[in-house]
Amino acid sequence: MSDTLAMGGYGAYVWSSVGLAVIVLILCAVLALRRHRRVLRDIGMQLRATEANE
Amino acid sequence: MKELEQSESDLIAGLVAIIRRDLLLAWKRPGDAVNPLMFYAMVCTLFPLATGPSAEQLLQYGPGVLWVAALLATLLALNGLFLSDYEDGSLDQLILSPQPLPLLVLGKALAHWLVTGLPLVLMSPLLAMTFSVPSNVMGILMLTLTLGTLSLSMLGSIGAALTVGLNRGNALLSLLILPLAMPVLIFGARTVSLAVAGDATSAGVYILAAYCMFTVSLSPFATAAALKISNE
Amino acid sequence: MWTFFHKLASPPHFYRIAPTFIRIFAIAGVVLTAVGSWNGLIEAPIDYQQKDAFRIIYVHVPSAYLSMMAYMIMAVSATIGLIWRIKLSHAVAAAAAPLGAWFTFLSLATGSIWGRPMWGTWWEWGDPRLTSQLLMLFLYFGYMALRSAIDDPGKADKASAVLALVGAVNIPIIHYSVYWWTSLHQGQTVLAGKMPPEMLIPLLINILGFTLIFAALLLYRVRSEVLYRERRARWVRELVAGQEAIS
Amino acid sequence: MPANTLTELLSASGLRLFRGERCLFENLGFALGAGEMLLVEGANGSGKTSLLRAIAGLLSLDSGVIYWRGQVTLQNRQALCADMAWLSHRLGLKYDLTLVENLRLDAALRGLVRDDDNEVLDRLGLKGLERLPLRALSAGQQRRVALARLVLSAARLWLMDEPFTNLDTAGQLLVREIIERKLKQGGVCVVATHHAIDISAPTSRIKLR
Repeated sequence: MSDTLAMGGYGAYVWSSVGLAVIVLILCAVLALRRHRRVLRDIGMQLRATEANE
Repeated sequence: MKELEQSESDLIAGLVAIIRRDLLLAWKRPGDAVNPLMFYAMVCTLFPLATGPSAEQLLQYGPGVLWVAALLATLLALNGLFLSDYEDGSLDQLILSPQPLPLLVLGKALAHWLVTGLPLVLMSPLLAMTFSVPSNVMGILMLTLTLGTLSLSMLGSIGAALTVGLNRGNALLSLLILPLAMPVLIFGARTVSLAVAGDATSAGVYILAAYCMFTVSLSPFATAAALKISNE
Repeated sequence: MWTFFHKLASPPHFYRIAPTFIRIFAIAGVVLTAVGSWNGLIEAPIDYQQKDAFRIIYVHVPSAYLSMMAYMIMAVSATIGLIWRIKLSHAVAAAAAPLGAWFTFLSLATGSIWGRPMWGTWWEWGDPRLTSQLLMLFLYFGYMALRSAIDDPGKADKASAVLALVGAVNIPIIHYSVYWWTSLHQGQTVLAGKMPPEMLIPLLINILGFTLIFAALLLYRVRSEVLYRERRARWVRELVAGQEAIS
Repeated sequence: MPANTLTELLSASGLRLFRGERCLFENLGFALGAGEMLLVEGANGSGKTSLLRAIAGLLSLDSGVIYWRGQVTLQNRQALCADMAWLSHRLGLKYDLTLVENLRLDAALRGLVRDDDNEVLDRLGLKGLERLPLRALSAGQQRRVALARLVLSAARLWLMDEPFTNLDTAGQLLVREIIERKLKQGGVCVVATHHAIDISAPTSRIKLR
């Protein structure tokens, strides 16, 4: 098992690449989710403001 | 047939008129043309001061420095290409003129190159000399710079048109155009380096000439479209 | 045919049907990537030249491929938006840019990590793929900078569409010139020859998996983009009001 | 296409334009024949300029069609531009060039060869200023140069945005006179203004809020 992970000395490079890929993909997803939530929140606030002012 | 000839001569008259106008304007405001030239000279003189005066080293980096400086100077000069026309409303008149806008834009870019690009090309042997570039390379240097700065003027006019109404346009223009300008830089600087080393240069010159034709023929359409959008 | 496209491109319709696709793409993408990565990272045999370091390609190649793909999507949808004035396609272009930039960054970073054991340096100017990927990243930055610099959204859409189009025309030239430049340096190390199927198949699976994940992310971003652009429309107001009533 | 294309030169229907969040105009239409004028009225910021720019094709509308001589203007830009002259508060003149150089450029772009320049300059009170750079002229004189370009353009359709600003009473009278003359010659004028003007010609009005 540890041999597989070590990859003949290249383990650090390979696994850091894989880790980076996972991080970037998760980050993309998180950013997309956050943006969506922010858009929804902004529209909601705008909506309430116009309702309150009418 | 008669009609076609008529319209062709009209087109040429329009092109000549716009080039004439911009040359006249540059003549009345020489500072706009001189500033990029000074910038070019200064960047080229800064470099040896930063790296050290060894002639061998300077010859090795010289072509690259000349080209990078030319690229930056051209882009710097391009910022103002449409700015005054945009501010005083001339852009409206150009867009609404019966002449096709890509043609007028081509004329403006050509006039701009005549005012800023050509002097830069003419000055480059002087600066190249200080990098101890041998004199038999000057011809190739000027030829490639001519083709290169002309392509850059065309390419850069797209960026100038895209950023014309924006107050942060200055840095943006460079950011947009520099990656696109890479082929010119690569082929231009490499061809001059090859010439310095005494190798064959025709391939690089042909490619630069082809790229120049490519940008001259296509970029006015992109520039015209961008101008119409920016002027809305 | 046209009515189908127009119906698909109608924002409320798109907003309604997108989640189904997002879910399918995301799940299939994650599963495929897991399978491909397992096979590639653990099961596949060692490359006789590069030893285990070659396994980085299982993340590098898919992300490099998607960085190009994203620009293609951006340019094509920008063109469609420019010519046929379909609002949705501008939203697609706007959503594709940051994703493309992230995938370009990923391919750059993994390429650099791969280069470390291969060339002994983190950055090798002699490698044409790294260099042209870097330029690609700059192109994305330029696109996003232009878009954010223009206040009027309609103008931003159109201006950045022109830029995307100009970029798309120039990308092949940029790549070609970078390759020509590096061939004079002889620094190039290309992945050696043909791959045996037990290496290739996991790679293909990973490419497909990454693409599906990308598609899911893209659709999700387009969805929020559409929502924001249509914020004045009645359907959005009703939708937001309804969601707030629930929560 | 409108039914009576023979008499109508400039017509429009269903024009709609949003600027950001605000609707400037909606379902706007008009039809003008030879010798007719359209007066666009409204306060500053009401969309007068936008409407004019949209007619000229400088601004793209959200919806609506504009016809010039029975042809959709969007598809026949060249035909419209050849027949149209444009005057706005930004004059579109080069202040470093002389009066003659400015006028000559416009003539060259329009492919015109003219010899009655002097008569027009005389009428507009610009005689003797030909060799001066525009920078040296007063604001009113600069506006008159723009008017001279309009008169010399031989265009049938004039789009004028606030033609009365920066002019004294005599200048305003002059504008009125050249508009009336244009209309008598069978031209079409679209004028956006917040001034009250009385021009003796068939006039349609659009009020923007």
